[in-house]
Amino acid sequence: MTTSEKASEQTADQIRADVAAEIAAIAAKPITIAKALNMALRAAMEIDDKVLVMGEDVGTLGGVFRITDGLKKDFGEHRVIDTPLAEAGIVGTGVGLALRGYKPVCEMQFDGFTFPAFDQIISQVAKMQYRSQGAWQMPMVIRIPFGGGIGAVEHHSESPESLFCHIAGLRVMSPSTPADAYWMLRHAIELPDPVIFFEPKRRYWEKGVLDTSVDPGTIASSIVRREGTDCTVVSYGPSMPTVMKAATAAETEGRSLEVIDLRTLSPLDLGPVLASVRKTGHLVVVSEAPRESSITSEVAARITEEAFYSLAAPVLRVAGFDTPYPPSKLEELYLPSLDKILDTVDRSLAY
Amino acid sequence: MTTSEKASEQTADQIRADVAAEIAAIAAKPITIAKALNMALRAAMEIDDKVLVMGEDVGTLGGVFRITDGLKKDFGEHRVIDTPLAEAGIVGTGVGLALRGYKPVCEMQFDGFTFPAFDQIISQVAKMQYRSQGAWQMPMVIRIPFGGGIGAVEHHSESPESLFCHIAGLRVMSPSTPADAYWMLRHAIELPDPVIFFEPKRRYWEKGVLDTSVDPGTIASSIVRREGTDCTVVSYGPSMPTVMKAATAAETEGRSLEVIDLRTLSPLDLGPVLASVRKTGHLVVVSEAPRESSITSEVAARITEEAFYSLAAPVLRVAGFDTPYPPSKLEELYLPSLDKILDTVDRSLAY
Amino acid sequence: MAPDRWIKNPDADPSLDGPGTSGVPSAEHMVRGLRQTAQGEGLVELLSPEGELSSHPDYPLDVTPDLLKGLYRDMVLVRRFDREGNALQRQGQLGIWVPLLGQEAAQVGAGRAMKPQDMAFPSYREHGIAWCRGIDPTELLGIFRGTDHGGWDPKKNRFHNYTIVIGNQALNATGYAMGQRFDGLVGNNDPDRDEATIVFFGDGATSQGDVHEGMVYAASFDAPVVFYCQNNQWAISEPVETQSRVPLHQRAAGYGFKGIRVDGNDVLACLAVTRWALDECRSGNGPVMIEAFTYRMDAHTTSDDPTRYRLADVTEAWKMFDPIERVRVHLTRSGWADDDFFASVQADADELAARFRAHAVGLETPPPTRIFDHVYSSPNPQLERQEREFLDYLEDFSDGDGPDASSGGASLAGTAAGANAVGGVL
Amino acid sequence: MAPDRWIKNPDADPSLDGPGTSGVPSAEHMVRGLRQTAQGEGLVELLSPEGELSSHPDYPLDVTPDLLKGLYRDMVLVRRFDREGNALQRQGQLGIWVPLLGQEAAQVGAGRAMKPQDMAFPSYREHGIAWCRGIDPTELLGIFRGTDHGGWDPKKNRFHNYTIVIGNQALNATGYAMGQRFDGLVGNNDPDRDEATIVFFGDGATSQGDVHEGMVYAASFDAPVVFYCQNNQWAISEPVETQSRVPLHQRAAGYGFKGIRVDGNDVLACLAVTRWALDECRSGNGPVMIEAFTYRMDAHTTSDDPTRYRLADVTEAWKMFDPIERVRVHLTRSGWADDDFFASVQADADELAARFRAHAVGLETPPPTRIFDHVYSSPNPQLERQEREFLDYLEDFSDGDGPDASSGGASLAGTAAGANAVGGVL
Ligand SMILES: Cc1ncc(C[n+]2csc(CCOP(=O)(O)OP(=O)(O)O)c2C)c(N)n1
Ligand SMILES: Cc1ncc(C[n+]2csc(CCOP(=O)(O)OP(=O)(O)O)c2C)c(N)n1
Ligand SMILES: [Mg+2]
Ligand SMILES: [Mg+2]
Repeated sequence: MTTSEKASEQTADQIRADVAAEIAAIAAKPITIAKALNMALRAAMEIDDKVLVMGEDVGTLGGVFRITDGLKKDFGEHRVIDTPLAEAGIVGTGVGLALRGYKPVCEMQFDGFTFPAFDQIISQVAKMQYRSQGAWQMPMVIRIPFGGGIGAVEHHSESPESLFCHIAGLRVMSPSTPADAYWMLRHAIELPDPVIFFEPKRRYWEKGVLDTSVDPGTIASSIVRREGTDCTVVSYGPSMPTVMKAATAAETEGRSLEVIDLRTLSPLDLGPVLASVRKTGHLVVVSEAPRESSITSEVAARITEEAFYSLAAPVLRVAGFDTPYPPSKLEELYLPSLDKILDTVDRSLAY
Repeated sequence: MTTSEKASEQTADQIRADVAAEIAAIAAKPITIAKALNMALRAAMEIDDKVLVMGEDVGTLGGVFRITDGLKKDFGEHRVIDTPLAEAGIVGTGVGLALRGYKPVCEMQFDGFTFPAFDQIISQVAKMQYRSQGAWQMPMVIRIPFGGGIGAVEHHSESPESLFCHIAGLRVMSPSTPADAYWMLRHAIELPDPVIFFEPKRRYWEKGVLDTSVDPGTIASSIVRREGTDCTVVSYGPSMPTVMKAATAAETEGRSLEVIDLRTLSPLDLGPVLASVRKTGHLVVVSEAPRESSITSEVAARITEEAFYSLAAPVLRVAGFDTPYPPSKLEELYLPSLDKILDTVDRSLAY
Repeated sequence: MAPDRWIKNPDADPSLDGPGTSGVPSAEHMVRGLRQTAQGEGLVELLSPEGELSSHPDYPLDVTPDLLKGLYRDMVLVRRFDREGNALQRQGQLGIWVPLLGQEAAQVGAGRAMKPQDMAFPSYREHGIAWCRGIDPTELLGIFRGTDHGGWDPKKNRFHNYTIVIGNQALNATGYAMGQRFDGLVGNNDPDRDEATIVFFGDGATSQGDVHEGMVYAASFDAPVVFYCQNNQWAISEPVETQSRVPLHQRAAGYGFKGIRVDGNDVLACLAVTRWALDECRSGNGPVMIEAFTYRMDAHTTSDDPTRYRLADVTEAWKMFDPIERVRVHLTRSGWADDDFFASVQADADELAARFRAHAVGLETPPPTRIFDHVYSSPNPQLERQEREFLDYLEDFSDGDGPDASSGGASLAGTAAGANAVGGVL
Repeated sequence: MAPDRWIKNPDADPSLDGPGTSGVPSAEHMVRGLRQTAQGEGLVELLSPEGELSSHPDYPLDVTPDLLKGLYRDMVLVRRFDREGNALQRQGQLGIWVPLLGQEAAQVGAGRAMKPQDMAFPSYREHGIAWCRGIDPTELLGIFRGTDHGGWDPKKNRFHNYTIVIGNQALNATGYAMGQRFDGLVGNNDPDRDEATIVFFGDGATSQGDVHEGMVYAASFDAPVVFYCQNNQWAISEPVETQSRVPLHQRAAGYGFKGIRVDGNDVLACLAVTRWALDECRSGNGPVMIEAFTYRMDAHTTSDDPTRYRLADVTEAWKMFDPIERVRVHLTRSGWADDDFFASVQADADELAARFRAHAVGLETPPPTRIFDHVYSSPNPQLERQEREFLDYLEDFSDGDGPDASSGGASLAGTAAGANAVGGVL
């Protein structure tokens, strides 16, 4: 290590300490998911000046959801980049920046506007490491605010995560709490692999406390959110609060639900789900995404394969219908709801 | 009906009769899947002059697989259109032509080159009927030669069908025999819905006899290809011949496999699969596509849900690994093979 | 040494490039952006901001009192219901509204240039084109109230559904225009029967691959399509210079067709140039690109807060170029219209606004079955089963309070404000 | 009335448009296509097809005997191993080969214009660029034999992996160039340290949205990237006029940067123009587009049959413009090289070809574990399990004959020929 490297090492340590102090300072009071994401970006940019933020309206405006608020002001327009209006361009130039040693964090403005970038994601982002046998890495994060329930027009409420779960080479994550939002995004940015980071836009303003004692090794693994004995309910992202409420409601009816948050949707970490199902014998999977050929199909198929003799009932799903996302006045009927979940748990227990 | 309409009706009848005669004439001798597809396009174009063929190199060259061979010569460059090299363009202008009353049959040159068109397919092709509450229809076929086993370079051997199965509004089909290739493509062109038509490129040169007594109502439904009692094996497209051979091999070992060809991958027609599983109690699903969040997950999840008490073993899958498609010298290891299928059947029966 | 002409910002302040750039663009930054796109070859103009009429050798127009009065009425009515849309959203009656304020001339000029047999492909802001195509403004409301993804018959009026995914419609329109040509309805020297297509998109959209591919295909197939770009200087918060160093109409030459830049706040110029372009297309000389140089006077949508990214004084400055005012001035000064005329237009506008409001408020949520309608052209068992099971499930609750349909349960109340705030981001 | 300049084919034979068009383009059709793209602003040329040297005021080049002899050697060696690639495929040693025949000057000129610190993004035909970047030709073989998706270290030589999805690399290169600028390695007046990027693509690729977006981004961010389009007149079976009405370099002006058209069969012109363009980029005046006007003398790939779509006599005619011959003529006529030189180059070429062949034949199939390597940067349980189960499964057969790995079983034999025939379609 040269002296200059050592010096910058020290500075990096100093920055890391500052960031930790910052977090500790606000860790006491609850913050929103939106704020947590903003803080995570800020911390990552402070620690590593190769981290860039790029996308439509992420600079001066701070993003249509204000997730990048204030970053351009503090880090400048070469690190917080308002791009031309073209998503293939955002991801495709992001790939080039990653090859150059940067760590781009790309924002797709909405779920439904990710598809122009799909080719670059499948053909370059996902396959670059494999193609080059690791000569290139692809330290890139693509942030996608996803899901419905915000009363928006078409294309603004979709849940396309299953499409990305099908693509080898991508990691797909979705946080459901402010603490996870913060630490998972930090983790995603540090990973040398590309991460498609699905943010539950409907939950941007829900609050929680930042947990500072986090193990980076497991931050993106599946986690038991609530212990229970009668039926396991697995979900992720925007449906998690609904599931948690269903579990509370079920308790008053004398049913004990074990709730698991997947956090990483691909590659799946089904260990905790298997353990739980071996205990409860019942599994319900909850997601807004359409049902066919989806992440919920995969969880159902895998758990059935691996815990066949433990299951007292088939894995049941509460999922979006196999229709396009409906006009928003109908969306509450479309989305997983407390009653749909309880109803499905009942069906499972009735087997 | 005006007289001129009646006259053209008669002409249409005449053309239909001619086409039927043509088919009958060659129905006796076996033809390849490639030839069957070519004949289907030709017949559709003869019967309905709104049918167009468009794509890269489909005109003068007749397509890189020669599926459109001779069509430009006979129908002219306004009906067999060599497009600029841009897949979003092929599908996006295809949408416009469909709105104008045409029935475009778009060719994607290879599976891996479909993704530039993904946005148009998801955002326009799949949703146009829903968005307009049926004011528009979307009578469009997108032909995609898919799957591996041809010793090709990257992007030429992929099986992306699961991605399309996840998108509501699309019909997804894949034929496995020359007769199906012919009749299913005819059917797909006649449907007012968009059809993603996956052609098993590795099987283009396999031969079979054209069945002329076909019921258009069921041509795209799942079909039992071989009856059996011990275990059900479900597949489609390029894996079907392998599965059929496995069934023959299994017979010599005293195992009776029932084989079902899905033909339509979305929306799924699982009736025959359910009936079969209720009989055999065992199900193996075979596909080249990667496993995660895929069509094989869906079949496994649905059948388990609907035939839970009939299953003596979990639904097992023979599928692609969750990796990018490997260099071609390794592909025979990657693809479902006779032995992999037999091995998996054994595992199922051992439960 | 490179000639200056392709150097961006030759006089750029290098400090603007550094990491210290302030989050808000400076006034000079804005003005430089404007100047850069405003300069270059002159705008086609027939009616100056001061209300002076002129003529243009390439784009002749017979300006009669009736014509100008009609255009005036169109613009006033369109602006009126547009403003009502904003108000309805503020009052919680719409989830979002996409204002066109400032773009009335660009839209009415283009809309009135179309013949009945022509086809229009809008993006999402083209309420003025809808008006000219004979779509009743109330038909636009379903999308913005969340009761519908469409709302009008796109075939009857030859006005396609709104397209929200930026750029998609450029390809769809080109394909449609190819169909007009394949139908033999181009180049017959029959202006009453020959057809053309016009597609609308913004300055931001020009960056999308789809718009490029639309132009490539249109050129390759001689498609009779007019690419009508309303350069309103902004793509949400991004100034047009983020998308291009040079005026946007110059793109056309790269594909081998004509690009024209017109004063988008001059309804006569927009009418004359668009009519010319559509006629070129219908006689087989398409495609053509038009850049209507205008300004987005309001927020991007009702969910947007432009104070975060642009200076009010620039917007103020643009008021001097108001598209309606210059027509009013000319009508008054020339004596072509009197107070009665202006009063009656105002009365019509108010009546329209009232009808628009009443319709919005009365729009009802469709039945749950609508979720399952028209996914395919015919029913299929998989979806029928999902629908049946869902209706059964709803039925189960019909005796009691109904199901708790809220996907967020009680706590959503706390976030409703937040959710509303973004409900409409487009 | 529309000025003629943007009318396509003013003298087109209308009968060509009708449904009766013959499947094979006529000679006139071909020639018209050529003329159309060949006309327009003149090609930059420094060495005529007859071997005459000239100079160009904008693109100075110090042409020394050593320079020209070096370029000659490059071209001869590149052509030699390219031909060997074809032969190896014919003999079943490669699944496919993508010939560059005819494009040696376009590639060697551009490749030799690069400085060590510059970065190249090839498509799939750039074996000549690979050569100039110091990639050993044998490293290219894995892709074509099916043992690898890559094969060389893209970082070491600053030569990115081949990109097969048409157009993707235009965006990746632009992003890389943005990085060069963000790194502060542009515009320091330090030609030995300042960097630039060059991206290669074909005439067909210009239609793809990604190439457009690459140009939009490059212009917006002043990225130091040279868009180097080898217009070899064909995208598989489609003539360049399917992609564009006008010469391709004209696209650049629409984005506000410079586009230059160079004789792609003139290695000196390609060198001089590319060097100029790279220097423009490294000094902060990028991007620049270059259209190298050349001709694909061989099939698209070894799987292609050009007799189906183009006339041999056009290809014959292009032989007069051979990129190597004109250099040989000049070297001979000027006395810069003698027979010994030519003989030694030939000997080097034959030696290279032999080594190339030996390497190809010796390339072994990687172990099954390769299927699972480098999907992610670190192992994960899901994939490890799939790998373990698969290796166990293989193990089970290791005593006997091994598993029947054939996915098609016995009957595949019958189709092997067919499968081979397409094995390589690119
Ligand atoms: C593919 C896609 N990306 C992003 C968006 C989000 N979005 C909606 S409008 C808009 C800006 C459009 O700007 P412009 O094209 O200039 O049209 P204007 O809104 O100014 O009329 C953006 C980024 C979208 N609708 N589609
Ligand atoms: C997105 C995509 N579509 C289609 C193909 C199949 N394909 C391979 S090369 C080619 C033609 C390319 O032509 P051009 O850009 O002129 O390059 P050239 O091959 O002439 O060097 C096509 C269509 C592809 N590789 N990628
Ligand atoms: Mg705009
Ligand atoms: Mg080419």
